[in-house]
Amino acid sequence: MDFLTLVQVLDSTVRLSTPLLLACLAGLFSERAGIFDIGLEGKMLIAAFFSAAVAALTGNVWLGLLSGIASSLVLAGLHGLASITFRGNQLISGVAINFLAAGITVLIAQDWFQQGGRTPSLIGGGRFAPVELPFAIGASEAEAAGRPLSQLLAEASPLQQVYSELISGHSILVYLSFLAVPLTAWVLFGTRFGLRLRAVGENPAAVDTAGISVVGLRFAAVGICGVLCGIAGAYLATALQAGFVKEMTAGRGFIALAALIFAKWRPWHALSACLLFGLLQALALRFQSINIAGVSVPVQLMEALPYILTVVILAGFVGKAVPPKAGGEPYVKER
Amino acid sequence: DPAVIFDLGGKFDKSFNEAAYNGAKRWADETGGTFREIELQSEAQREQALRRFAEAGSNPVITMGFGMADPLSSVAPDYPDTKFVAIDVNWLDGENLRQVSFAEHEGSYLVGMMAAMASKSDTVGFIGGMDIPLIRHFACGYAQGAKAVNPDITVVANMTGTTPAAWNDPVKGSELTKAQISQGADVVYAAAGGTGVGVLQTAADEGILSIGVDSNQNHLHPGKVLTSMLKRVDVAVYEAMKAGTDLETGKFTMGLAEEGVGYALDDNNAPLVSADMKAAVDAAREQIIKGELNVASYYADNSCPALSF
Amino acid sequence: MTAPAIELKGISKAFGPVQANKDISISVQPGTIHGIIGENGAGKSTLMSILYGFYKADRGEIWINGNKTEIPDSQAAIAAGIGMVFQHFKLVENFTVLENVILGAEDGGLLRPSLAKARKALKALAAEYELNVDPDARIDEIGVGMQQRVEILKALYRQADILILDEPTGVLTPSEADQLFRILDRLRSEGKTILLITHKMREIMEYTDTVSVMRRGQMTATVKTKDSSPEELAELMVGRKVLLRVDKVPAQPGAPILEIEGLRVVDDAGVERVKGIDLTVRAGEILGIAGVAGNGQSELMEVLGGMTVGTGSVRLHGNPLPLSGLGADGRSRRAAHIGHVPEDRQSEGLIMDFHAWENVAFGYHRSPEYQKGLLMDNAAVRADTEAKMAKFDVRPPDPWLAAKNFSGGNQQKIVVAREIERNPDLLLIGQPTRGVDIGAIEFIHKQIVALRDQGKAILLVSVELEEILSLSDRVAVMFDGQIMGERPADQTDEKALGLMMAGVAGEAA
Amino acid sequence: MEKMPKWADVVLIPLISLLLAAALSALVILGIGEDPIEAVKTMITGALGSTYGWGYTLYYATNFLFTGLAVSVAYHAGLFNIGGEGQAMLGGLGVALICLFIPWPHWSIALIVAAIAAGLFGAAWAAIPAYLQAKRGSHVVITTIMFNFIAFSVLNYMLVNVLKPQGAMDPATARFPEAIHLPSLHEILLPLGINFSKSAPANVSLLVAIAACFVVWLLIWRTWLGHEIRAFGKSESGARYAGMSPLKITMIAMLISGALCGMMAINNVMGEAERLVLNSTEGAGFIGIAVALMGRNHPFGVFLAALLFGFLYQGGAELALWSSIPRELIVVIQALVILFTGALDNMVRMPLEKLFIAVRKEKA
Ligand SMILES: Nc1ncnc2c1ncn2[C@@H]1O[C@H](COP(=O)(O)OP(=O)(O)OP(=O)(O)O)[C@@H](O)[C@H]1O
Ligand SMILES: Nc1ncnc2c1ncn2[C@@H]1O[C@H](COP(=O)(O)OP(=O)(O)OP(=O)(O)O)[C@@H](O)[C@H]1O
Ligand SMILES: [Mg+2]
Ligand SMILES: [Mg+2]
Repeated sequence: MDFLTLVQVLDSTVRLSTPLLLACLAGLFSERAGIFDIGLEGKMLIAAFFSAAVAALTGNVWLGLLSGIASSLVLAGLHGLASITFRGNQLISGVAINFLAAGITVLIAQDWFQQGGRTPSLIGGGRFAPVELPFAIGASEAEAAGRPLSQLLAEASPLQQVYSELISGHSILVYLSFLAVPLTAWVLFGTRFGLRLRAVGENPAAVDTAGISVVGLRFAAVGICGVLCGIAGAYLATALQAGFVKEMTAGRGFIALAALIFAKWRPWHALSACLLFGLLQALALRFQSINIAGVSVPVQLMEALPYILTVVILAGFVGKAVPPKAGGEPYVKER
Repeated sequence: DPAVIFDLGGKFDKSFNEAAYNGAKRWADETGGTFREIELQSEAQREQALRRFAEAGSNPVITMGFGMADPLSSVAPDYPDTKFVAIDVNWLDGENLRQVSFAEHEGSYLVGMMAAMASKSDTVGFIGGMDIPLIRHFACGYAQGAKAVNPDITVVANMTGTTPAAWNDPVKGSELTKAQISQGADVVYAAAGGTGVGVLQTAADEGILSIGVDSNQNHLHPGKVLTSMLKRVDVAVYEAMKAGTDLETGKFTMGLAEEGVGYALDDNNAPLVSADMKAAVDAAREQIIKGELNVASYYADNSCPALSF
Repeated sequence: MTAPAIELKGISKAFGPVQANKDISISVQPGTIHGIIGENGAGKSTLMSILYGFYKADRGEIWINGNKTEIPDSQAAIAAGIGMVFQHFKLVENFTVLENVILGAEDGGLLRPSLAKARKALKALAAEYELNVDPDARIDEIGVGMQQRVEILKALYRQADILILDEPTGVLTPSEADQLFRILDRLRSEGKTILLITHKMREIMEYTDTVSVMRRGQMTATVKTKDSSPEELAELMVGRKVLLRVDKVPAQPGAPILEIEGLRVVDDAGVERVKGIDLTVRAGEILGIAGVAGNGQSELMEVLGGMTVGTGSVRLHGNPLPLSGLGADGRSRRAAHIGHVPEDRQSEGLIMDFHAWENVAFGYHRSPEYQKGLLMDNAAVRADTEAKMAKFDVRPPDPWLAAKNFSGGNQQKIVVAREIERNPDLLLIGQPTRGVDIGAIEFIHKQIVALRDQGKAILLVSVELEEILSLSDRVAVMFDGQIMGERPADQTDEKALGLMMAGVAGEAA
Repeated sequence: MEKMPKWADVVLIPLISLLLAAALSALVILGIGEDPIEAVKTMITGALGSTYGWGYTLYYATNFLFTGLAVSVAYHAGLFNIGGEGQAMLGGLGVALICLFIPWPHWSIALIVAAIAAGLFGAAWAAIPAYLQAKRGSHVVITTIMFNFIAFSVLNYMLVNVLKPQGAMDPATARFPEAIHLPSLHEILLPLGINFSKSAPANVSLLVAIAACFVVWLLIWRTWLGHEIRAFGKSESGARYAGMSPLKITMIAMLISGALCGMMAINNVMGEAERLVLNSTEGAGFIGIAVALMGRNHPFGVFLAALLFGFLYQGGAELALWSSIPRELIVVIQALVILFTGALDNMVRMPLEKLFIAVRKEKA
């Protein structure tokens, strides 16, 4: 693999990690507050649909993004209602939400667009365009030179290649998702809200007796989770792709969950885990089979690797993954 | 009434199934007739759909894609009075079967020529859907066409996957397109069903040309799609419906001569297709029809003279 | 007379069908320590939780310092100057002391300034009340005594004038308890009001100014401590004259049944809970083990009952009992004729959702007499259950009732009947009468003595000194995982045992 | 004192939840501009109006019986097996290997061996999550989710690279030999003078599934092992006190659960498709969750719930065929059933409990 190819694989890694990262941070907020969420997938999916649908109807991607977030928030609210208000089983609620999203998106898409559960392709302002950073070689330079962009890049210096391919030219949501990592770390460990949120995931009774509303905190966490999942879904449909197709999340919500466990519920580790899983995806997408030391690794193994790694982590062979103590348990005062 | 069973990609895949849908719709519009239809959601549904339509008296029952071959082989004998049309299948036995296949390599040859003529980088790409002989058949014709124009041209070929999901994975289509662009390709041909949507989209975004497949996809990105390799599934479906119960059974191959395959030229891509290009392609078409030019078929010995997989 | 610091009027609270508090009224003067006693389940904790806003009363009023105050949540209680140390601490285990102290009492949205301010305040409080703790230690790294200090500091940091302590000494060593009471004394002298829930008559008599007695959700009396006596309070508590004497003839100890040498138990967290114990229990005697809760008695019973693993040597009838690996489980112990009444009947001795008859088979469910071919002979189990229920006067005698729907005393009778009726050679019995009413206590004690008189060995663990003294033939005291000393029951008294329980070696006592 | 009579818990609450789910589903249908009454009619005639419809309804019900029982056995042990999908996929692989590579003289022998193989493969797929749960405390829900994905990759690899016949296009095995064709309900009922539809896929596996119901019922409520499984599921500390091995019970319960999921393959792979295709499970592993929840984890309840979902599935397929309502409607209904009977259980329960307590107070 030459250097430029490597840069391009990493570039693709960044693109593919972004939805994982957003969903992973979403899960982090929820689970740190003691609400397990296997419904990340469903929230992403519904957001992908509504963002694409509204962007297609209005031609405005920002309206699409808002609708995606709103729809994801509705499902998050449902999860909150089931698992916080009615103290239901959080896992079952998550399963239900995934099914609900899988069904309702196609149902509505078919009703609105009659395109077999798709939205129309997004054009122009209906999509998040790549952001060209200053001094990067991009489409405009190629046009000016009258030569293909790939040639210009191939001739550029390695530094310029990294800058133009890897760093520049992503959609605004990519940069946003990477910024979300330090922001999450700061919120969790530097603010009052974060302290309380972590506390409610460890011992809700301590929070309750300190005079803080457990229900309020948990709903806030679930809400943040909804917003982040909403952005993740919108990214899929309006930035990575140009429209919604059914089941387009394709298990990314579960990979994000796996990354969350892999990261042991810590923001910076979540970034590394998502980049790793994104890299695996990028490799699996780009190469049908990969030769490592003369052994050809089937692509199926590449695809399964995030899940296998997560099981290994869960098994505690690489340090134990201890979830927030109160996670998964509804807070019940009265037996 | 006739019935159509669309394959997993769904009838609005802008490609293979949509072509069938257009054919059926044309028949319905012209005759005022009605037809039944279903879009398959899973493998397991294939047989149920076949039986349900046959039991309900639909005739003929038109099926899309090679995936229906196996269910057809077990269902068709149970309903001897029903005629079944199998598109993209030509290896079954059965009295009541009409098997229609296409000479995709011939059409692909033509668009391969156009790709080579349009390429400035002397590199063209091919992105297939599921890695099966049928798609290799496409790729092989394409590579032969490209090499006929420019023997030194590089043809980069990738397949999206090995399962039916490969027909519907625009994200992967998009990533593969980016990879091919980085390898220098400036024209990519997508023979990948719904995945092709991602290929064409990315090609348009990145400022290179693309080639659509099955249906005329030129309109998806006007001025960015060089042409589309037409596979006249719509004609096959339309004719089957028009013949109705009098449908002739047997095996049929639709090639350039039968206008079963071809390339698309319309307002959307007219500025991209130069007169030279058109002349060269049309000449090759004539030669193929007359038998003066032989495009090697991948099926002949499961290998391709112009491309290795 | 000043306005009472706390006045509750007609407080009622029901949990579903259970009426935990019924029309309770009480008034507490400022600058006093007010004790509250009552049997298990009498409703003490519920009442205090209502005062602290943790539960909401169904009816009733709360007056603080002469003002009617609504306390819908703990925030309101804190604002009214109330602090509470719960029976089960409410601390975040993987937070530091400092973080626990500021939780809910932060200034502003950012943590850093809050922490700095709390650090200073904590230093001042520590100096003022001798409440030293390391502000940067994590809760799961400090002992329970320290954790309790953190709870008190939390209340003081929030400037509480009224401090509620729910059974604060249950988990403390006597010296830690003494320290606590010194702190409470100091707080009282500064005019703070303290509500103290405890089961220990000594603490009531020594430290409180006034005391209230609760029974079955109702307040039966409030008296000045110095005008009352332990006997009177006990009678108020259970509703009739208490007679805690067990009729028994002197023991006739025979051959050793259980011999323990160098027994050690390490818990899941890696802490050594039993640190090399030697004990012998003979046929026809009851060996009582006294000690403050948490000194390794539970682990001792668990390892003997096959619930946890240990090292060392344990012999039954001279044959070694495996302490880990194969044969170190409850089933093998039962097969070796060891009966075990666990300390916690609700989470161990019974499956609360099972019918009574299933619970009678529980643990013996693989006995041949309960099997019929490949299946269980449920009819036989039910017949057996009816017999046992009749003999032990379990009420209601309905084998189909779920265990959770029996009262505590009747639940215990089911467990005791199951274990004693099999005539074990050795009976392990933990806290046999915890939360059990007087009538049932007498009955259970009689059964234990009868088993002894059949020449069986009994190992009894109880935190109730009275029970230990009246039931045992010999008493051993456990402290910090070790045996501090052994005494014949008729040659010792509560005072001597109490010293050993505080860690003063047997010889000195 | 119970807060509520048992019948309210077992019958009333699921019924109300189901009604709520149905009402919401009707709203959804209205929302996409269709007529719910017409839809219900189509579903009922399509699923129950002919022996053909019954044949499909019972075929799907058979799948759900296996997975529903599987989920409920694990549930009794306090384990939430969400990996039924993967276990069923592996079961399919087991069946395919048995049917393809060994020539069987008669279907009955093949069925027995295939069922055993399917059970073993499914159990094996549940074994690692079970072991990790018991030994290392890794949450079985997460590991079984991961194992679903891994199973898909395994199956994908096997079908594409190993089992696909030479020259075939789709990733599927060859057809199983005619000799091991399982008798369909048509063939079974014909001697009894009942002319059941010939083309519906319900087959002898249905009887196996019903037998499995009975065996599971015996196991859970009539054997000491069932006693241990239920005790462990209610209280782990209690089980430890009684000398039950948490490792052993976790393993056994999950192995039984995995085996039941795996055994589904005799129905969908051996009985229906007669070859192994990708995604042959069609989500039955997940539906097992809904079936077990609806059926209150009792085999008889599971039986009724499996029938209900069989009806929904077949009715949904008919809807997709004869109306413009997409089949995804069924996914939505399924989601709503899981939501109301599972996650929002308390929404129905809490007010009901209050009602019963109030009524009781009134009487007293
Ligand atoms: N959260 C709850 N939900 C339901 N019932 C409860 C709850 N808390 C207490 N109860 C019931 O209310 C009654 C009073 O309980 P409470 O905890 O107040 O007793 P207590 O006097 O503090 O007992 P102990 O001495 O054992 O601490 C008991 O019957 C108990 O089972
Ligand atoms: N947490 C609870 N949940 C449900 N019911 C309970 C609960 N606690 C107590 N009860 C019910 O309340 C009744 C009284 O229980 P409680 O334990 O207070 O009895 P008690 O009067 O103390 O009897 P005993 O002296 O035998 O312990 C019992 O019949 C029991 O069914
Ligand atoms: Mg209490
Ligand atoms: Mg009681």
